[in-house]
Amino acid sequence: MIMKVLLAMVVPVAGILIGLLYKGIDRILAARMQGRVGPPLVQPLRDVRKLLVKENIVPDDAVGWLFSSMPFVALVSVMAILLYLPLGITPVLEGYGDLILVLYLLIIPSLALVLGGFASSSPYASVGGQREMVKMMSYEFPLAIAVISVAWLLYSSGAENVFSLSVISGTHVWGLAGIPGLAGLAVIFLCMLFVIPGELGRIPFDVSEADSEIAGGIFAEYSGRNLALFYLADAVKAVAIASLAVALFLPYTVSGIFGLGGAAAPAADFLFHLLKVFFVLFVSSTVVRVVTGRLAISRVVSVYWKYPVILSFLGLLLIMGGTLI
Amino acid sequence: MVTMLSLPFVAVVILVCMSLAAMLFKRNMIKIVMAVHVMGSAVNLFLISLGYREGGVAPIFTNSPGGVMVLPAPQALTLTSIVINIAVVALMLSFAVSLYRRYGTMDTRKMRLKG
Amino acid sequence: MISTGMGSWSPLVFLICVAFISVVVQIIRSLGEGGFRKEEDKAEAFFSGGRLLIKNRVMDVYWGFFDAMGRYYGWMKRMHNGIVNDYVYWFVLLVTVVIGVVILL
Amino acid sequence: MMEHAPALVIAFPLFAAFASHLIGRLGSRIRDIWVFASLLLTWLFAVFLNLEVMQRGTYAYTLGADISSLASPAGFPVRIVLVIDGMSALIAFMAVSVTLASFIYSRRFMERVSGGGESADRYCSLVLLFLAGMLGMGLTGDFFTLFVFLEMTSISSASLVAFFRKGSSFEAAFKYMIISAINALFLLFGIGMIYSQYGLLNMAAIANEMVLNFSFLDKVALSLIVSAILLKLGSVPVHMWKVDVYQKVPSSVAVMCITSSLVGIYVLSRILFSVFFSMSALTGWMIVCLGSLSIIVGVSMALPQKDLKRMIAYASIAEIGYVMLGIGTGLAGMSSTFGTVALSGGVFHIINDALDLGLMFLIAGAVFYATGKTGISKLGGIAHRSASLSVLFIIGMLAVSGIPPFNGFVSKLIMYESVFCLNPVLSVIGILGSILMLSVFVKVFASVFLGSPYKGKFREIPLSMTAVMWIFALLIILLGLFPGLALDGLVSPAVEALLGHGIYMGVII
Repeated sequence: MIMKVLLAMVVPVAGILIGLLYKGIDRILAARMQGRVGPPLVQPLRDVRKLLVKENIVPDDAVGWLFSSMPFVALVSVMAILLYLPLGITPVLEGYGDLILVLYLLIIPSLALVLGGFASSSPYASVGGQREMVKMMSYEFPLAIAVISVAWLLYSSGAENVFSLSVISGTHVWGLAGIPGLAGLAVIFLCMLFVIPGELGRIPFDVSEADSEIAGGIFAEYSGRNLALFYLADAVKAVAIASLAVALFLPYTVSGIFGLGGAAAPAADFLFHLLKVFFVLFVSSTVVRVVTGRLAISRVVSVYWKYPVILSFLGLLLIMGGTLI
Repeated sequence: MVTMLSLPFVAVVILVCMSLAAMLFKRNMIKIVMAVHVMGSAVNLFLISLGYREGGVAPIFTNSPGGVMVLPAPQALTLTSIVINIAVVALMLSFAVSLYRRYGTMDTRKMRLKG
Repeated sequence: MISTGMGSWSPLVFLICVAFISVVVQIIRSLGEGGFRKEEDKAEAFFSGGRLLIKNRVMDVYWGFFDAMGRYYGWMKRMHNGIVNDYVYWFVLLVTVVIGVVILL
Repeated sequence: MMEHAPALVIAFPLFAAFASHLIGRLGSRIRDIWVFASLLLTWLFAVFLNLEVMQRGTYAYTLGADISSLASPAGFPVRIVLVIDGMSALIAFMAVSVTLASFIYSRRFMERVSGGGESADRYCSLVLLFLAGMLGMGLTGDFFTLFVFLEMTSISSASLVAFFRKGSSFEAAFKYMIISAINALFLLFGIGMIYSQYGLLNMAAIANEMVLNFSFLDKVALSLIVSAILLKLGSVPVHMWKVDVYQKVPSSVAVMCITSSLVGIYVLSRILFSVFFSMSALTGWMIVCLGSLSIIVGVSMALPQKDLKRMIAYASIAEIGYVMLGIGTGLAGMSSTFGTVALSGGVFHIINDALDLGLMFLIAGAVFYATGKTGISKLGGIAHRSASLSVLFIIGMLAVSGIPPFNGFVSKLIMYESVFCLNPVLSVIGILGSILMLSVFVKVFASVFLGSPYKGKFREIPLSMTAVMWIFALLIILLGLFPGLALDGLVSPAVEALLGHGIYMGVII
């Protein structure tokens, strides 16, 4: 119990640090791929420090209370998600929330962005807010299919409590599906990887920021500590969404392989989990953002609602077929 | 096999089809209201013929001559249904009249609430 | 605390955690500068360096979505034409389908 | 006195409806007190019914009999019988509570928008009639009374739709009246078919006969009755009338209209669970399919709307779809655990639906009160004028779209985690629907509440309206944080009542 309370205090803060760490790694890797040297690893932390000493401007026409509370809400909600996710160790709040909850909590930071953007009374920000919302509608469809498919696979294999994240990360989904199910699961995993850049608002899905078209979009009016909080929320969200993908599709641990026991086992699993998170983010976010350009907003909808939806429905059908055989 | 007893039911089917056809294809609001009333009458006819027994008398026990009685419940139902139908049709007609005063047309295709 | 047999959810635990995290976030927030010096134009909404002439009105929301789903919405608009005859038509269709399904299956 | 509560709870608003017109002659204040007192009394009767059901379980009340609990003295029911069980008591309680709230809200609202006097008298009696109809539909145990009360709700609500006497409100009322006339006649046709075979009108007695022989004609009757009720509750594809009606009806009555379609849901589930339970697998799948269709169509049509109330109306079609999803799964998986869980989610969503969408309509009414407009593009920047209204809207928005920790999330969670056992696609549709629902209301919030400050005339919203809205909001938060309260106290007796068709027949036969 004490351990849990302690973890509940440490995990969210650790999430911020890991998120910032990955932001640093991401920038270095992207720079290397483009033939640049890139900033030092601690650059994101410095950015945050710098933002914190800047003035915190609230525009005249903005709805003040909404404008300044939304960054706060974004960071709080995204830190809370980490408590429900298995980070190599069992979720801190195991038994108090499940997969559907995580899915819905992931909506809140984006919603906070949208409302903050609309509240700032800048035309750029409201265009950004609309785009963010459209993007959310788009990627939620394949994401929902991916999540439900995994749960259904577990359910049809006779497991109980299939939405509990410790059950999901304790079961190796790839072993449950038959041959067709395996193919289906692979397709769905690909779709999940495709959802991540959209969820994080990275290129090619950075339509809501789009510096060159709408001058930073939602963030056009944000400055100082409010912007810093959004920045942190973005960093933590990357960890959260990647952890979700890892828990659903790559739930393997290393402590068993090395025969570790005691306190070393969770530590090793946690580090391995971080490795997997960084890998997922590297594949789905860093590489993609380097090699692609921004999509138009209406293309974002069709890009998500056509191929990933068709593919993941196909994957779901394959999984359902695989369990029938 | 159409016997005398099943004749009312045939009439019911014809009336219902007629009223549905009117509701589907007539543009005039008054005609649609008439169709609703025809359908109401068809359903009433249906109810009353359900309770009919051949050669039956009115279902009143006092001074009854004996023998078969027609069923009492459908008659009560029909009476209620007739009253309700009148109220509904009256209300609909009043709406139609008020609508004509405001829009200046009886055509259902000129309605403005859509989308 | 509710449990559906497939998962569980406890609003109170969530609230407690959120309260704690809010404290942490508030600490981070309070590290930052609170306000700003009022200067001319500083709190004016940014509009490409110029003055914002048209006051902000949110219009044509979700343009991208409707653009991508154009055909679906065209079809839906035709379905919702507001003609009472067509309302009856949909009902007759529903009755027919329901009777068909119930009798055949 | 209290043993006659089931009859009085219907009879009292009926009496009060006609009396209020006479009492209105004495002055509007006296009339308001009279209506309020009679609503309060009806509410107390409804609370009493709930307590009684908790103690006694399902019981029957025979109108006009010496021993009111004796439903069938000659082996079959002869009189009009009311059946009170967990579900019908819950529905009655909801109907009265919503009407009470709506009446308190409407006092100042109607004064402003219609000018009081004679029209206020009419408004009061129509609202009470509407309530009596809903209560009758909720408590009745036989088909013909169901038809009568259905017509009563239709006529009174149609008159309320036309209340503003504008061209478009007459148009909506006309369409509504055509639709409800057809609906009632098809229902009566189906009832006649059943009567022709069994000579019975009592639902439980008919169910008892149907256990032995389920004929072809029964199937036709089932289809007619089910489609008539689907029309009444506004499921896709027969939902078009609903948006017209909700757009034109005064906001305070729109809340009651939502409740009346929830009563429709109740009637549907009563008939499918307690009478035609032998067809449950098929009807369950039918309801599930129509429910998912309602979610998709309702939510996607809400997105492009330009009128606030019309938009909420489309959202309400989608919310009804969620309830149908839960109840249909409960039917299709009648004997399994997931079916029971889904059913409890559906029943819980009935309560949440009334609260969440009710709050939305009340807010739309308050916006109309303050500014005199409902077109989304004509409004903007209200958050600068009334922070309380925007906080209320945020609460309602999050609750409707099922964001934790509000009440909508709990019922949606329960449904997602059970309907996916029937078919995983259903949960996907549900989740997609709820994100689209969020975007619908974000659109409203952005264009009505945010933006540069509202320039036009902004009337202060009176305390009585704000208070009612806050009560809704507090209930939303309360049920969100302590879902156990509703689930144990109200939902699980209702679910038991729906599933226990043996008990339902037992109290009559």
